[in-house]
Amino acid sequence: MSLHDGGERTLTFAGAIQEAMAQEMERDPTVFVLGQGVDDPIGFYGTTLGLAERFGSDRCFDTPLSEDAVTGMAIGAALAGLRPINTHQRMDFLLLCMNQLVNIAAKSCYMFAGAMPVPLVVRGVVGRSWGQGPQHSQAFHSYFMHVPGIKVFAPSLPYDAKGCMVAAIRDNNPVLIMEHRMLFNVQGPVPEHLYETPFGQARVLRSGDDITLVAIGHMVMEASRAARQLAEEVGIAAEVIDPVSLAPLDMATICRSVQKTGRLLVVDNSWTNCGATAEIVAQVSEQWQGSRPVQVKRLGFAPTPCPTTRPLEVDFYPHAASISKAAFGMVRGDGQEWNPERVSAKEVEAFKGPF
Amino acid sequence: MSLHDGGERTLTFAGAIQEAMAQEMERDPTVFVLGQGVDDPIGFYGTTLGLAERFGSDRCFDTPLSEDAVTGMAIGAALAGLRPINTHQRMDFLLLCMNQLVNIAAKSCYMFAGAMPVPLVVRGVVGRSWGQGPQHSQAFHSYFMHVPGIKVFAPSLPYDAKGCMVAAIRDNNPVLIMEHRMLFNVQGPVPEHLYETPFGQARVLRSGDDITLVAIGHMVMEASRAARQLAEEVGIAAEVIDPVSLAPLDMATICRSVQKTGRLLVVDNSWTNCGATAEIVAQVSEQWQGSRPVQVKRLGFAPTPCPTTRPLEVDFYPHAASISKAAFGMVRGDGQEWNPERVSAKEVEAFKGPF
Amino acid sequence: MEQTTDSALCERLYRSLYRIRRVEEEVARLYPTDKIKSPVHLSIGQEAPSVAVCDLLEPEDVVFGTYRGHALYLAKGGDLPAMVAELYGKVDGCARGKGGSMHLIDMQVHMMGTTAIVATHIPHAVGYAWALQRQGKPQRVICFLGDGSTEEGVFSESLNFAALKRVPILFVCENNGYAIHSHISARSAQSDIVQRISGYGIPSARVEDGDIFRMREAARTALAAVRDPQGGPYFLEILTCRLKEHVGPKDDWHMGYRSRADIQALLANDPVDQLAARLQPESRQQIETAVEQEIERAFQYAEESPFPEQEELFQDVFA
Amino acid sequence: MEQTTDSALCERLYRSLYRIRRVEEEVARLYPTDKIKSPVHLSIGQEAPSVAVCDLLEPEDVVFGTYRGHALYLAKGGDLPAMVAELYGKVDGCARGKGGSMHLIDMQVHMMGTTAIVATHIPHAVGYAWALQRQGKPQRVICFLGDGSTEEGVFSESLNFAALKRVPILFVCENNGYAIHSHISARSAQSDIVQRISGYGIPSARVEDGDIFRMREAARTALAAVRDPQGGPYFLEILTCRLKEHVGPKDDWHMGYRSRADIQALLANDPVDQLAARLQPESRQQIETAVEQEIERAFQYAEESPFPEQEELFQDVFA
Ligand SMILES: Cc1ncc(C[n+]2csc(CCOP(=O)(O)OP(=O)(O)O)c2C)c(N)n1
Ligand SMILES: Cc1ncc(C[n+]2csc(CCOP(=O)(O)OP(=O)(O)O)c2C)c(N)n1
Ligand SMILES: [Mg+2]
Ligand SMILES: [Mg+2]
Repeated sequence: MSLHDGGERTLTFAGAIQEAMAQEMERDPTVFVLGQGVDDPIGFYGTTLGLAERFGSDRCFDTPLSEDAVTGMAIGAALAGLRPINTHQRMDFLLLCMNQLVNIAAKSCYMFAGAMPVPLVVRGVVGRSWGQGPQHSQAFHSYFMHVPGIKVFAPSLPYDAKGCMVAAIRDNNPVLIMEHRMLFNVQGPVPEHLYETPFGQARVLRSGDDITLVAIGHMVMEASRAARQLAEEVGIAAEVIDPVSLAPLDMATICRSVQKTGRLLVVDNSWTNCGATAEIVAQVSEQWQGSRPVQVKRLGFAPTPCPTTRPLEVDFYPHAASISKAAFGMVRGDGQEWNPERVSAKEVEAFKGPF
Repeated sequence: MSLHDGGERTLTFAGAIQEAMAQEMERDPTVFVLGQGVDDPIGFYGTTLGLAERFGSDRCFDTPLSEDAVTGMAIGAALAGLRPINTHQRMDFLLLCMNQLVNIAAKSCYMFAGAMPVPLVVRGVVGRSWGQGPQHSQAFHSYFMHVPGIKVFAPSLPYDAKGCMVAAIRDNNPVLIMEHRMLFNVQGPVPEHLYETPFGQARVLRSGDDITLVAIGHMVMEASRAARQLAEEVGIAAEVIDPVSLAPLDMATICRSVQKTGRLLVVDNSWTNCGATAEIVAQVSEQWQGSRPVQVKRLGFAPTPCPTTRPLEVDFYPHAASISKAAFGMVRGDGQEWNPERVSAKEVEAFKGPF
Repeated sequence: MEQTTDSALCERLYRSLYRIRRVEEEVARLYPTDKIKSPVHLSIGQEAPSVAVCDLLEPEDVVFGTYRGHALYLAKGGDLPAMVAELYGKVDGCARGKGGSMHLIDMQVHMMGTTAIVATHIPHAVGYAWALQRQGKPQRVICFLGDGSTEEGVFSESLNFAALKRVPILFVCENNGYAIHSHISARSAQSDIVQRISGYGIPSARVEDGDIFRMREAARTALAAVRDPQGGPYFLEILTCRLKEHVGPKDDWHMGYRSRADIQALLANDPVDQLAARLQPESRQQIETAVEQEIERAFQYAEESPFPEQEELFQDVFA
Repeated sequence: MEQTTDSALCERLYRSLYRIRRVEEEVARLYPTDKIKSPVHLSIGQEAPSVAVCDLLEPEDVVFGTYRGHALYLAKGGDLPAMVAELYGKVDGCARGKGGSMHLIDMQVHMMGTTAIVATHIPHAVGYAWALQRQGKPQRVICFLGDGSTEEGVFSESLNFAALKRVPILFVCENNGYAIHSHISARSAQSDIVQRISGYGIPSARVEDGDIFRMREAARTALAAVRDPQGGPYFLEILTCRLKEHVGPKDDWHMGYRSRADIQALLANDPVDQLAARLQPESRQQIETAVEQEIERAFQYAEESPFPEQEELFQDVFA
């Protein structure tokens, strides 16, 4: 599917989500949205603006601060034939409803041999920057990738923000969508018509022969910057892949690229340990089975909780220059080092909080 | 540390845990145990028997069915200078207190720059067999490995059941101990004196030159059986490594072995996707950096929820013969196949429930 | 026991009670043969709440229950052979063997699948009832739960939500006084659950004496309130008594964590015995014979049903 | 406002209230300069509950609060320069810049570290109080919490545990009527929180009018109950009003989710103004001058403090 099949119309990432939900709610009266503040004047970062007014307060409504029961109640409504979309202002709060998501939503279909599928969309926002601190900055996509029975999307383009939402709403299974706070204001082409981003299909955003950069969520922006930096400053051609769908995961596209480049650098917006980067590297390594050397490396959060103060926060995250540097080391060999200049990340710098 | 430094005395895995807790409670009056049923006639699989009688009902006590608050209250008691040990009959129930463990226990020390460390021991039992089904059979060690600030033990020997418990109690940080239900009745040498199993030190249980088998928790027993089967039936020498400590993880010992064998098969008592097997394989692959081919493979739960009925449950788990078969394939090359006979697993077969 | 002259009612209730008890006695009898390879939480002694409430339900009404679900499954009209086959892990089981005793389901009679994590189903029931309400559907949801589940945070959260949205739902708390071996007094300062939840603004009632007719009357009042279009949630607490061990087929009076004396009053009101004594001998005989035959056939069916094929392991992970 | 003739008390309370308000006004003033790079949840308008309660505490008493913690931190005697430095992300901050406004701590005065996940601290406070009780320690724990936190399951679980073990702890609910932009009536059928928790068997009181002296009297009664060796938990609900936006330095009356009219009564009782009016002009002047100087020094200190070194990123992950 081309990113430009809708012509030149652009929307923000947040606007794309809003449009997807509104159009799906229009199309299908069983779709509804519930979550803290979805009907307030802020409208969940703009993504739910106007929905309550347009579709009524029983199709877009605020909830008590009860993540566990609200998730359970969404599951119950799903069992009764509705299609709930449940929002979380931070993925950190998902830790309060892991039981409902992992023990119930992910298992209900299997445990009852197909009789109780749970068509549920869970939206989790990853916070970052400007002192969000240790409890408002975590990304737990790997927790859901670990467990069979739940699908995971992590769009990075406004185009996919809409496509993933549509696909998630129409799917008959629980789907977690990881949305990165830094992406909400990013503009990009978004067709007006309804379309689905397919599950299990990665997107090659830039092609190159020297190294494969697989990046997740917001890190796609940083990896793309790194690829430009690598090309312009040291003549290294990086292929940039956005998996978009983390479960199921399109390993074929990644492996095809690594077959060509022989080098794989995976960058995540979370810790590496037992994370998505571990899985991708492990699968590539398993598939290679030693038949030909392949270099692999991972970048992610520093192995610490996220510090609040800016100077430490800056070092906590991978960024274009740290990605470029790592890629350079892999391509040019251990002997050489390069300390590329820090590349500005507008979406990060523009964010002045508070939330 | 030798497994036999205490002479020939043996205890069950459960008995070893009980002894460790009793001796530590004797030594340190701040240690206490709380959890559902810890003071009942069953005594948490025998591991808490006698503690309430001996140390009083304020040092070993039952709790309401409130995993979230009980974890939080253990954290609070830890902040007040006590050393709580909180039990969970199944790791599946830990999903109810992920917020307290991940958002608080793992971050408190860092977030307050060292002023609020949380010396907390969490015991989570992994259920298996005899129709435990999808919600009483999960192992979530990788969730805790993912997050900095919490340590993870997964002993497989009675010796380490005691040593890990002692080390966990004395540590000033949150420590999760994963205990496998199938191990509780297994006998092994356990010294009477107090000793600690060190964090971050793997145990080489059998040495061999052909392939490295890294196995976690109960899978150590299956991997050891596989190693015997491989040696006896097809002359393959497998090295068996029990990491014991999953966070921190002793990659040096694993890499040293893989350096020798060139082949790594990691077997876990959980799903492979974003699990401990992914991390171990990824780290080995990263360290190799293509300098020499290494074969890697992972085994774990089938990519499904755990079915209840026995015939499907049997296929859900890796076992000695499936490990042997995979190892054979790696050592002898893809051309050859071997379908080893199923090896009996006494601890699994002996279990007749109900819990 | 309250007097009633309605002999059809007595027969109906007796049939349902006797059937549940006998099915479970058969399960207990068979258990040591290891044919049923999964944890069973028997309802023996506490059949009455399910029977009393379900006797008043419409077929379309929806019930949510717990891992201790045999009584509710049968009282709601669940398929007996499919239940026994499920316990055997057979492919003709109500969840094709994938669920076992803790995960019974019969969507035909609106018996929702039960789960093994205490209290998790409570918000499902509320969400389901809310969805029916929103869709203007007339059927009602009844959520059975144990006393232990009232200590889980999700219980309070669910009650708050139900009260807030005036969700038409009947909660039925089967208070057997224990969570595994822990008496309620070791788990809560307030053993009277109706009292504990009094602040939520949800009407409630409590039946203390084990009398099945009183349970049924209380359920009738409760259901009337819940069926009222202006109504909302209602909470019914019923004291009852589990006679077997928490999980498994055995008695456990020898363990010492409880004594028969504590529940003398409830035991004296055991409705299986009481109704038996009240029926005409012939109609009792008829009922019992029919039930025994049905049970025999059900176990036969389960015995003969095959196990699922290996490839079923990978089926139904996703819809 | 209640009459009191105790001018020392009035001065003490005014000093504390004025100091908190002025510190936060400075934070709000500075905020647009981007020197404070982290979310701030201001207490402006709701300083009184912290001040009223902390005025009665012993230095050894332990307080737990929330991310909206400036008022409590200062009322309990926390180090002001360290707080401002923390907001600046500087190494002399009370958490060396790692925490920021949402994670204040001052163990010297037994102000426990605050967290940003609503309601998580409630069981910590209960556990801490239980541990003190077990160790026979005389100091008491006070747990401040918002109205929104009472909807989280862990709140009910914690109350049940505290009641069960008769843990000596004072819960102080600062009910400002809102969780972010959601009015309590959109989150609970029962906006009167004391009423909602009435079933737990925990004595409680509610102060509705914003009068700081009434808050203090209620707190005195509550603390006496909690300090009684035979006592247990106590729950105090105080209606109050956040004047700024939920997070950040601005007013938000224009947003339309609430109106000033709704809180006219509370506003009329704003104790900062009321106490100011009641003090002798000189003593008021003295207090204000001293506070202004202290604040200036604190911000100066924060300005001058360096940021933590890069290697601090990796420090204190483990103890
Ligand atoms: C969340 C959770 N915690 C603990 C358990 C272990 N457990 C299984 S049944 C049970 C007792 C529940 O008691 P109650 O709700 O009164 O139901 P009853 O068994 O008496 O019918 C417990 C603690 C569980 N399954 N789930
Ligand atoms: C578990 C959780 N859910 C949601 C949030 C987002 N959030 C931050 S503050 C807040 C409102 C809390 O309201 P209340 O407890 O009344 O405190 P107040 O902000 O009014 O002081 C919410 C919903 C959070 N931090 N944690
Ligand atoms: Mg019970
Ligand atoms: Mg509030």
